[in-house]
Amino acid sequence: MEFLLPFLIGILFSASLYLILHRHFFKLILGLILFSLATNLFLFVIGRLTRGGSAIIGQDENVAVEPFADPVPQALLLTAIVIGFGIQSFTIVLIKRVYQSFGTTDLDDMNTTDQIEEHH
Amino acid sequence: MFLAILAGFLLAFAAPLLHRWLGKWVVVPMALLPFTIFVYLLTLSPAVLAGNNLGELQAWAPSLNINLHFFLDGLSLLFALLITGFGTLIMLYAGGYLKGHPLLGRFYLYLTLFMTAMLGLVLAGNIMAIFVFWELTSISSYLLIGFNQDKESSRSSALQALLVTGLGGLALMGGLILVGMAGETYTLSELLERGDLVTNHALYLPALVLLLLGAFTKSAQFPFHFWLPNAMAAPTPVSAYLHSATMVKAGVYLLARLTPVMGGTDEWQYTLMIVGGITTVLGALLATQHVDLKAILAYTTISALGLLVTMTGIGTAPAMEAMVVFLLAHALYKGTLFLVAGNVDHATGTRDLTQLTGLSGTMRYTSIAALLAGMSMAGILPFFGFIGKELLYEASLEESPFRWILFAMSFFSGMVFVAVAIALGYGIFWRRSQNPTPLQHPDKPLLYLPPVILASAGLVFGLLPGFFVTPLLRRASEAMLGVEQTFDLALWHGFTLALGLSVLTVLLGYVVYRFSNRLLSYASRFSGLYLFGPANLYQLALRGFMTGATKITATIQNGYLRSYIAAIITAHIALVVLSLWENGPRLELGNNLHLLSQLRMYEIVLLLMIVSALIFLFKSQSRLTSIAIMGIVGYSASLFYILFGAPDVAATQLLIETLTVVIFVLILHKLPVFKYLSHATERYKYVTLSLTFGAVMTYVILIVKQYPLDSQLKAYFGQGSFLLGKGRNIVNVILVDFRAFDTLGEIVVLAVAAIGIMAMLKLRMHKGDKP
Amino acid sequence: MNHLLIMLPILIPLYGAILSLFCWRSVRVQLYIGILTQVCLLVASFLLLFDVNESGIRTTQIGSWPAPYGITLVADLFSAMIVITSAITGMAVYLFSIKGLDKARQTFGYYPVLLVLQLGVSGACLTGDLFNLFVWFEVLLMCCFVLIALGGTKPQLEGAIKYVTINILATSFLLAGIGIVYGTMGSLNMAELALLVRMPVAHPALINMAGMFFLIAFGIKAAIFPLFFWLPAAYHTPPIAISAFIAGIITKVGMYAFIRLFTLIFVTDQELTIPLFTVLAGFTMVIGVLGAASQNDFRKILSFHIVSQIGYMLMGLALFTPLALAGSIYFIIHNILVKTNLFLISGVVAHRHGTFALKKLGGLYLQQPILSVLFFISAFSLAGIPPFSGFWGKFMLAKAGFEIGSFTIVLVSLAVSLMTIFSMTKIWNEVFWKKKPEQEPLLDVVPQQKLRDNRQLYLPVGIMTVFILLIGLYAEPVVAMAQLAAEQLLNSKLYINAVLKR
Amino acid sequence: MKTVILATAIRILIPLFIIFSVYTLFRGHNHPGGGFIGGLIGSIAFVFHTMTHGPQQTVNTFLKLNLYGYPRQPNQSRSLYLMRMMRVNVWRRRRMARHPEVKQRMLRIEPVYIIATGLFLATTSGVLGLLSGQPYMHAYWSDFYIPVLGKPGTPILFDLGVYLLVIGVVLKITFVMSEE
Repeated sequence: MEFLLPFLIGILFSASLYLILHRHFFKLILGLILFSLATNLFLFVIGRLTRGGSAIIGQDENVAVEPFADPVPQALLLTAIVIGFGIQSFTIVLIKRVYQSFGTTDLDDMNTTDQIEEHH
Repeated sequence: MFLAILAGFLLAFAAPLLHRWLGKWVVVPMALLPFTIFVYLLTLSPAVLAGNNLGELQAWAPSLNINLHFFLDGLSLLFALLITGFGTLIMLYAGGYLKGHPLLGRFYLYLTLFMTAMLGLVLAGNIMAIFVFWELTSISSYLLIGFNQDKESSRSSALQALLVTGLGGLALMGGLILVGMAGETYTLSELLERGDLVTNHALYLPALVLLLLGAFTKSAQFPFHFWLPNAMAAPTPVSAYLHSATMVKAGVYLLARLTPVMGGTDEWQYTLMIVGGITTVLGALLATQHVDLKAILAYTTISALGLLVTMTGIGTAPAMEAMVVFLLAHALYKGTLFLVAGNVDHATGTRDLTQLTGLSGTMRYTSIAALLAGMSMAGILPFFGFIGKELLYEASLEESPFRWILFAMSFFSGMVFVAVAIALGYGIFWRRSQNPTPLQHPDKPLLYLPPVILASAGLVFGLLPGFFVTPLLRRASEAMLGVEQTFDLALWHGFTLALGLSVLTVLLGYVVYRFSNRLLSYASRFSGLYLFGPANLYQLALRGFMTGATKITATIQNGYLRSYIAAIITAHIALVVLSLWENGPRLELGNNLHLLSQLRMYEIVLLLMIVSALIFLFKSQSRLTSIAIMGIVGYSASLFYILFGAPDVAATQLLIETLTVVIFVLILHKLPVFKYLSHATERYKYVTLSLTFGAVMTYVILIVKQYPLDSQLKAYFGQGSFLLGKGRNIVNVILVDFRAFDTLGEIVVLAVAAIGIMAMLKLRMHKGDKP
Repeated sequence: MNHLLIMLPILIPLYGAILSLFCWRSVRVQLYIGILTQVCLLVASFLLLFDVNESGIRTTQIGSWPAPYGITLVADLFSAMIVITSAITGMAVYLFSIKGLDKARQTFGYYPVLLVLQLGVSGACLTGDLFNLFVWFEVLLMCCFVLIALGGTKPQLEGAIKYVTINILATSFLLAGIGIVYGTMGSLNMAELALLVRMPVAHPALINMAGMFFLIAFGIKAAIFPLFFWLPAAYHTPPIAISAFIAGIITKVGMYAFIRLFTLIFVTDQELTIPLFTVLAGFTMVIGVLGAASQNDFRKILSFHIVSQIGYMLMGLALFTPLALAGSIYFIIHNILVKTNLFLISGVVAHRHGTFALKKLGGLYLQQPILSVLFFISAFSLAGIPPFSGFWGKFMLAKAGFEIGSFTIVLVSLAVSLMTIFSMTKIWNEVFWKKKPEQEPLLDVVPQQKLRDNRQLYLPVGIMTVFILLIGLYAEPVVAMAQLAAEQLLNSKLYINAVLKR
Repeated sequence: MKTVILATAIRILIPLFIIFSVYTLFRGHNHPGGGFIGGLIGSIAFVFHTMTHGPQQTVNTFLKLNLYGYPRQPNQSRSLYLMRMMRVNVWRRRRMARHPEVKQRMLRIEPVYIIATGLFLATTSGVLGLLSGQPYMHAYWSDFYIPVLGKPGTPILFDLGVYLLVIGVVLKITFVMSEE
């Protein structure tokens, strides 16, 4: 598993990027969610994996005994997941509003703000 | 000196207010300031003339060695007197010229600003301070040229002048920094003694190139001369002051100032002589092709500037002598003629040479001034211009391989000067005519007094060259040569070759004047040539720049989100590969193969579930299915977290995933079904990109995981969580104690997200395009 | 006292935001809270700057957890300078928003979110922990999302979607980069990391690779080439009271983090990074100014031009000498002030004339002379004309470049400076000098109340201009401080010792 | 979705969820759980309620406090009046609601205020350290032990803030979304 996880993460990254590169809004948001999921797993895996022992100190001990999972990536991950949730829900709402305002689901219809305005 | 500059700036910014309070009397304080400074400088002059250089130090940015260091020697005194003396007259003149103009206050602001900047430029004893004032003159000139802002031509001329001199300014900055590095100081007085150090430095050549670029653009040397005639869009006082007497001479001043530092080398000499020579001839030639008084004067100014540069290039004692004398003479007569042209324009409403005749009857004083200045320009005997011309001829005829070329050049320009002088000083005023051009208003004292004073100065200096002028000019040329000078100026040198040539010049000049109409008729034939002229090149460059910029921008910023993301991901892949390419560690997969044996069945199932879910996700046409699949992927991820000892993360992931699905259902249930929107060709491109990206990320994990991690944090938190943090769940203790600050930030993000979502759903503005 | 002083720039806006949330129903009360918060923040930032200037780098350990384990807050001159600049800017933007922002947006959380944004700036500047930096950047990001979309007009939504997508990617890269750093070095404390990378490590290339993740992440946030696309797409879409602050500050905070990390931690392979930065800086400058020159909208010119200026800041990092970094730092300070001010001015113009399009504007030179002066000063500061503020940064960078013989990049920067003059005069020409094109007479009559409001908007612009003039005409304190700050950056021992108390 | 079974199930589940969430919150320092997880669990209860009954109903049921009262009699002592009012509001709610003379005032708890309270708690729990010259967020623990909840200390206060904030945020989000 430890060996296969990096490949799985690679697949997730590929899939999410491909979804992001789609023209459809809905795929874009799916892609973004997958992308942060992949990033979270990336963070988790690259902080080393420990099978079994969780980062909790037993009732009759004062210090954690090896093997216990590295709590740092977990804590970072928790923070990242929650932040990601905030951003994701905002993005979902944004997509919804865009659809309501523009009446389209095609990203290619949205290229006006960076166009150069004609002069004279 | 610092006070003088400061007073100048303060008064400049007070000008609009003063105009509001004093009305037309604003002219009094504005003219009083330069006059006071002029007198102040005169009181300093005995010391300077005695050979002492005055200095004054005012710290400004000492940590960069940029200080307001002032330095007064002969050369700066000459320029400073010119600036303030002429400045006084111009302030008076402007009061008359722009009487009743609603923006007179602003005009005085700019003009005073310019004058002060120019004064600062010539008085500054720190080369970076010179640059600061230099750029200030450019800005104030920009504002003055564009003074009639509602005219398109004014605006574009102002822009042109700003861009050309701005280009020079930037080059100059580079050049001065290099000079400072070569000479190891920015202080002028120290630099003046380190000429050898600078000229032998490896940076000398680039410094020289940049410096000359600065000086040439400012002083309208070929091929940057074209902005000067266009700058005549400015009101005449400006043309007279900035674009003939002072600002354009800043370049000449800089060259003269730095002669002891940079001069003396072949590169210096030849460049100056060649560029100056071309400018001299070209300016003279172009002067004969125009009928607009100000244009003619502008081109002869260019020619004169060319002469000054050439003389600086020659660099011998007589050449320097000729240069300072001609500089003064030129300022006096050209300034006068500009003012005269302004008077004529003001009174008759035209500046067309061919339409103006017989004005001597109606504009008596102006015509006298014109006559005096014209004679000085033509180099007629008792005038100061005569001395200048004599010296020019003598200097160019000195022993040197190029003497004939140099002489021919100055002779040619001299001839044209004579012709122009006749046309302006005599033609439009004194030539008899049946129907003199009618005037719209009579000659006014504020308008004719300044030119008369200036022109008579030319006569006085010519008649009494020994009084004040000679010692001043002697000190000025000394500043350039670095050696004591002992020349004496005199009107009469006896019957020398130069005298003969002067007479010849006048005669031939008269011939040119007679045939000027014929010359003018050739003007149209040159129009083809102008296509390749620098002015046209400037236009082309500007247009090309705009088109190019628009095209490049439209390509890069094309509005398609996909291409932006593709660019970013490509950059990422490239950078990661680049960083690992040369000396990155090699991946050894073999060592990890044993891990395969630890695989459990449920893990493989989980894995396969995710992969097949992803495949379904791509195939799916329905939103709800996609959402469900996303849920599956998310829940599988939380299973992973449980498997590897992260129950908190797993629980959070689980709950968050649930909430996300809920939000999806709440929000996106009305979107239309999917459509395949991508193009086939693009799709392959993106598939490749995605796969590469995934591969890179996999590689990164593998390569990092190849090395053992010895985390101090893990150990510390494991040790201290219960004993120090009083909690057994280490992750939670990290979240609420060890790293609670992160959590604080995180909940702030959530709060803001909630506000944002609420605002986005509740607040829908439609025409909120405005602030 | 030490602990409190570093915390104040974080606590003040945080409490301000919380109080504003409690007073959600009353915009007026939020406004007063905001003003009070701004004043306090300004004072606190000044105190912090003085303190750091007097006694060197200051640190505090959050929760009393010792250095490599707990989160450190570090105030050195660089961060203190950014914090104070941000406080000044925030003050001006706040004053502007009172009359310059519509009531609807004010009601929907503009004030608390702006305060949180300022909190994010302080947090990102003061933190000495890599992951904490990430968190504060998320705070910034979330606030920017909300503010850019606030109001939900069409252009805003369109800009927001691009902004959000690209910035989520940046966030992910940042997180991944942090993961790699932790995965290779097992620490998150920046001082500790700085110490670790300076010791013989197993594979410097891995650290370098992590650096590339940060380069992409902060490159996107700082809008360098070729990662800037979100900026010209989004920055001009929200109202000025929003875009002025975002445009002025946020990219510079990205640049701050960029400079911080690439002077402190990712210094292992400078044979790669320095040429890379040089190339990126050059392209950023040129493409940015070309974009600015090609636009025909007041705000769009200003927005695109941000990219170009970022190039200068990167250039300082690419040259990597004390003088160059000082130039960068000075440039950041100068640019925050000037850019915000220009945005505010465009807001004043649009408030009265109802448009940002250059072709519809005109005649302000005669109509609003004071505004013309204010614009002129800011525009020419931006163009780097002496003695205005931009000159000093440009001078330091050019000099530093010449000193180490990087002639090309210096010449490029000077050429870009000329093009900057061009793009600024374009605005000056069209908005101020040109006559206003004819339009229906009805539109020309501006109601008295609006005129009064418009004059009130001069106040923040005036305040900013005073600061711009101050750091230009009396540049010495800021220049000297920037030089000290650059020395602190380059002499990483100072930072490490201050944090780890070695 | 408005089936009776679901509605009833949710009505029963919600108190359970909330109790469980509070339990998770306090237990989090020693076992898996904590402010986030607790908050999320607690809010999910409300979310389901909102999804079945609509946001208005949720607000009416949980987030609105009806206060009842009548004007003070001229000769009534202040303390007596206050005690009466308290009794009215605590024990006799149902009866008072139908009483014609009684005036009803509603105290609606906006999710925004829950968010603000959460933030305030979390922030202020750290300030205590600052006030005594320690760094921000310096932890203070009490010496006594409360059963189930464990030892109170500033980190627990912080976690409580997180809990409240998460509930507030999720409530706010789901309310505005389901109003769509």
